Amino acid sequence: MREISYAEAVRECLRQQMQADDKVFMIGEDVGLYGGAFGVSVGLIAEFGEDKIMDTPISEQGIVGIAIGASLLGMRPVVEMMFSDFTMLPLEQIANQAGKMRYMFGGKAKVPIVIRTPGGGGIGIAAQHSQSIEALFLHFPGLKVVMPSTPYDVKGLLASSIKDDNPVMFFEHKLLYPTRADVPEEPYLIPLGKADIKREGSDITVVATSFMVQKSLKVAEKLSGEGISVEVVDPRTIKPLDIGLIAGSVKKTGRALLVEEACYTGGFTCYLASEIAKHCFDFLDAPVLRVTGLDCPIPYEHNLENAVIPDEARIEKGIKEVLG
Amino acid sequence: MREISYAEAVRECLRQQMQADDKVFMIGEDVGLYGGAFGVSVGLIAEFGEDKIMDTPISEQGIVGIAIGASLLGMRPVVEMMFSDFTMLPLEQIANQAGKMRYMFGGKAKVPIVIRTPGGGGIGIAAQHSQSIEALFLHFPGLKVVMPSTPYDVKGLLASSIKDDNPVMFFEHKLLYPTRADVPEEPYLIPLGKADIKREGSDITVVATSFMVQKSLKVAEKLSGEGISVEVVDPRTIKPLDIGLIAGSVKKTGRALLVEEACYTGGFTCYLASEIAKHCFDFLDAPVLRVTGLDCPIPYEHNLENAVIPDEARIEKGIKEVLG
Amino acid sequence: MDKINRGVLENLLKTMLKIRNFELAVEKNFQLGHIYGTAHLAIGQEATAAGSIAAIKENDLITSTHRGHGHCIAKGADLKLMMAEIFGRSTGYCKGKGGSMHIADISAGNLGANGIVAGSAGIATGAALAAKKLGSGQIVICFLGDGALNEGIWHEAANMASIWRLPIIYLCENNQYGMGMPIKKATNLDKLSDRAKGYNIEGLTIDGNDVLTVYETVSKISADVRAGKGPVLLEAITYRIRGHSLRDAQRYRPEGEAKKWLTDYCPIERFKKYLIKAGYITQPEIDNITMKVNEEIDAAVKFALESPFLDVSKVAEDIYA
Amino acid sequence: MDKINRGVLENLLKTMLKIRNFELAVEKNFQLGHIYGTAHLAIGQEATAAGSIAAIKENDLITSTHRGHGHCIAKGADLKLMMAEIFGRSTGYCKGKGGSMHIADISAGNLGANGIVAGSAGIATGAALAAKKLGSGQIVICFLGDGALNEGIWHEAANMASIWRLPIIYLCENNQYGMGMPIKKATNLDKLSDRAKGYNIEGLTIDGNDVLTVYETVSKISADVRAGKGPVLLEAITYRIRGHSLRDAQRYRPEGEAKKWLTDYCPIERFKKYLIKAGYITQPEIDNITMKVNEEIDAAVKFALESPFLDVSKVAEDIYA
Ligand SMILES: Cc1ncc(C[n+]2csc(CCOP(=O)(O)OP(=O)(O)O)c2C)c(N)n1
Ligand SMILES: Cc1ncc(C[n+]2csc(CCOP(=O)(O)OP(=O)(O)O)c2C)c(N)n1
Ligand SMILES: [Mg+2]
Ligand SMILES: [Mg+2]
Repeated sequence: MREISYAEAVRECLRQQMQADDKVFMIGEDVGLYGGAFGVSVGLIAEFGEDKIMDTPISEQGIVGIAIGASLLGMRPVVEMMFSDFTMLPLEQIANQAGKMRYMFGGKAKVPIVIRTPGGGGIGIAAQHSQSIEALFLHFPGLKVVMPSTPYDVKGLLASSIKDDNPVMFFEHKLLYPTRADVPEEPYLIPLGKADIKREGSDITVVATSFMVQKSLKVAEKLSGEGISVEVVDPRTIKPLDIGLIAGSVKKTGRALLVEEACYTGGFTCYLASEIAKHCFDFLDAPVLRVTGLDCPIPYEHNLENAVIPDEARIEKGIKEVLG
Repeated sequence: MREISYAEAVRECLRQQMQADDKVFMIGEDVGLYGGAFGVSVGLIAEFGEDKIMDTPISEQGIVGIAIGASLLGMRPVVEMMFSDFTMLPLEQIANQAGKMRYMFGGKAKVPIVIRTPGGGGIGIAAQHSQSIEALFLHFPGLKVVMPSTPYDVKGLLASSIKDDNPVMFFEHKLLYPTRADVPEEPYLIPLGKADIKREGSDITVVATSFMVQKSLKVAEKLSGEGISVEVVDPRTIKPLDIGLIAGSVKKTGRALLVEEACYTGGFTCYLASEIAKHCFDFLDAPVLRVTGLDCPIPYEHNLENAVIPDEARIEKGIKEVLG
Repeated sequence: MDKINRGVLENLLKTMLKIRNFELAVEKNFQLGHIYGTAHLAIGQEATAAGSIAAIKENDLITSTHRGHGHCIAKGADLKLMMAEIFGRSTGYCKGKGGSMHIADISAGNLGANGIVAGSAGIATGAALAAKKLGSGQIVICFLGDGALNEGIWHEAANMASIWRLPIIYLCENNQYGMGMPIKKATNLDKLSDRAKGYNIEGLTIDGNDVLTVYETVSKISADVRAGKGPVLLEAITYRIRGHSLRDAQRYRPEGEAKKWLTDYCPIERFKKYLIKAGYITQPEIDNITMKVNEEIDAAVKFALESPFLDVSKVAEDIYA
Repeated sequence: MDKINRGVLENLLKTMLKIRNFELAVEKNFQLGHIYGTAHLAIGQEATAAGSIAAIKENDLITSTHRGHGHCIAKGADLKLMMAEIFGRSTGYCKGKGGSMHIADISAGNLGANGIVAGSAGIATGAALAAKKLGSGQIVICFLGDGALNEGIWHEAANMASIWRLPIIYLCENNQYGMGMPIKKATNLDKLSDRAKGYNIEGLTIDGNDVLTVYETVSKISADVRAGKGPVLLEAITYRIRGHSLRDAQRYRPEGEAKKWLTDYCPIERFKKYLIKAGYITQPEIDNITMKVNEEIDAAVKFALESPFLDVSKVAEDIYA
């Protein structure tokens, strides 16, 4: 195995899936020569040509609509939305068309599309390019929502997403792209709907998503020096949600802290908290707390931005608060 | 006081606010001669003319954008989105422009727009015309979200929304339009952010929104015959949320059932449940349960539709389950 | 006009009659309380669906709108399964889960009605892209109302169809109104097909109530489109005889306007007259066709009425593949 | 060309120099590590902002884009407050909360840059509607990139502006690229102003690197627009000399293309030559103007560097009015 970056793992997966199945193609703004705003697809157009790596005009609703239509004829489009914020524009097509078509048509359609998009803040590009809005898509039946936190996970989850016959929202994270780790060269699948224990522990369960998994792991490491044993669970797919594994961990530790980057009100961890309350009521030794982004648009300036997004200090404080 | 319908109460409020302030105007699809898909604005065009009751092409993004621009110059547009499902189309303009403008501009803009829209199912018009998607808007800072459940509330809350200097999402409900109750003729305000105890009780707190308030009240009435005392709380505005009043009620009763029409995963009551868990942990005698729509697109056929949307039987069962 | 084969003419008439009488049956059964919900009738617009779909191949594709019964019938749908769907029965195209606004038959090339105005503009364009990628030779007709051309997604899709020269016809049925909004107030255009100029594609406006004009125009342009000459915006002028939906008080249109269109420009009566006058068909033959059509519709209503509703235990099935 | 007053000419030059040198200062300070985040520079496009805004009245309105510094400067912004914003300081236009992509000065008629391509198309149109309703006599310039014309919301807004004859100019700065996408691949049009035909509004294409052409064209059409003749789509041909943003590897454009535009068509050099040749101004006078501009920019950088960041305790203020 070699170490590659999260961005490289995405690219490798795209390459392998396109090689394996000629129904798979990429479509999006500047995915071609530009290589995507974060360089994820650099080089693929030279390898696969304009037919498989389709640069589009700046037309998000149309792009998603086109992907849906192509998928009805058996293609497997992988859409890139340049920033996850822009998924608000084609929301109707994603949630109201792709997500509901099979149901509305009485089970007679398949819409195998993947919409890859980078979420999150941290690079100083302010309120319209830094949001974490995956929770919107949780609320719509028919969709799956994936949030990989490591190079290994991103490769296997993207492969499963591309092979899935349902529309999948696939949230990458800007700050994860450069992170590096061991990733097998050959293709592999990580099933959608399986959470992963990223670190075992016994005193408290921290459930975190996307880049917050990395921050939580750092805090867990630090606290182990203070004799606190933190279990870090990564749901990996927030829809479908592996509540079984998560609840199992919380029952074991009796305490839970939920960490996400999105705004406090209405984030994924609201749902998660209510599920934990339901499944673990008699096992909880303390209230479930949430560490999240503030209910505030992401500001431009670096220190302000850092004040909105959860940092290690807030995660540590949250853990200690739950531990009482 | 006379009895008028919820739809009439909306119309009366619009009339009074337009009479009182010439910056207020209506804009939307078929709000003019057609009178709106649910007849809410019937007659207003004759009274106020095309300048104040503006019929538009079918262009939801453009309509909201135009309302925002007009509001920056001091106008107070009241937009009608014909079905709440269609608010997905201008989501970017609502959440990303209207909701964030003031913040992004360092506190130097006001965006006083109201977007009125009917949500909910029950009339057999299937998956793309029957959704309850208010939770989407909860997640965005800068917005307010109002969900009136009675003719009295809708008039006072709409007046406050129109006078508010922030973008307000105002969710009416198709099945509430014909419901009738006493409503004062003169204009009055109900402040945004104040919940209302619709029925006092001591055994359990039922927090319900929109049409579910009416269903919950019926169940409460029925159960009072069985000696069960149900307190029904209506948040009225789900953002800002009057958690003080709600938590007070839950602390008093020790038990809570949350009822909403939206899909189970990611609905408003997820957030509410997590807040109650946080604020009332030591006061809860049982897990907080949620009665919600199924995680299923709204089907066309009547019995199927009724199976997806919470009915009185499910609310009653939920109450009894929480009571143990 | 080139000589058209009698079978084609008869089929055009038959399809139009099917659409008209199907819609009348829907209307009647709504009034009888057999249909819950709503539907949008294509009465008066039969020629656009019948003429255009007759001009393309069986394996070609369509996307439809909220006013979709006509397109569906012209594409060869089984009236029984359609009626059952509108009646909300488990035997319908969508098991009662979709209803009038969501009928689809993907394997038969009908990629679906749509509850969202212009909601299928991108989908149709994507189907055309896939057809091109797959080299299947299929073309797509994307049906749209006049109002739909004002939706942003149509603009985005039409532009991409233009740059990629996709095999698609955007067939705009200009029935004069989008709900209560006259198209003359909703755009500043004499001809909606002028929108084509913004994408450098062909734009045409035709009499959409003359089924032969529709048939011949689509025959011609579909050949061009299939040959890779790029998309076309075809505006067919027609008129919506009934209200917008089954529940429309029709406060917005001048008294008598609909009646005038029905008496003066009814696509079916015009075509019958033409066929008889030109000696293609006799009145008794028309009566015979009408009778057969009505039998089929009656059978569809009977099938629908006798079909069971889906068991509610199955309500949450069919969400994920 | 009508005789233009010398003051106007001098101001056009001065504004262009301000824009150019402001952008160069931004670029330099980014390289020096004083700017976190990113910015989109208008180098090469100075003539469109300077010429158009000089041609409208002070109380007229503009909306801008992600590439907004030039529009902002031409609308009379205080360079100190702009630079401070880009440096993320509390003294900036938005207290550091908005940054380069969100600078606005509503009271001065700049309704804001926008991070969303075409995100301001509707907003600008609504401002024009309000101006009309209020009878204020104001008009609006809605700046858009070439790529922005492919967004649905622009289509929707342009149609409404047309039907309501709103006082707005959609000024499309065609700088040849939307990020890495050549506009020739993103549309099938020779002239983007042909999009106007789809709305029955006036469409014009001009040399956007000739500041006098821009000034005179906008002078003329703004009078028409103000008089109620309805919206105009004005395409100004220009070129983006730098990369899309401060972080662009520029894999997509031919070597030398940018250089050629800068040497052959630089709007500033062209205008200087013209002014000198026509005897409006001398080189020493130009040097003097340049010096003053640079002093102002240096002062702005100094102001920005010396300004404090906002206290993080204030981060969640300014959300609600
Ligand atoms: C996005 C969206 N906006 C509004 C509606 C409500 N609506 C349904 S049909 C219709 C009118 C459509 O007009 P047109 O496209 O001309 O089709 P027609 O009904 O005349 O066949 C409207 C406004 C909708 N379904 N979807
Ligand atoms: C809705 C949306 N899609 C994509 C982007 C990413 N993006 C920012 S600028 C840009 C290119 C815009 O091109 P153009 O309109 O020509 O303006 P220019 O950058 O050339 O000034 C893109 C794709 C965005 N900000 N918003
Ligand atoms: Mg119409
Ligand atoms: Mg450009």
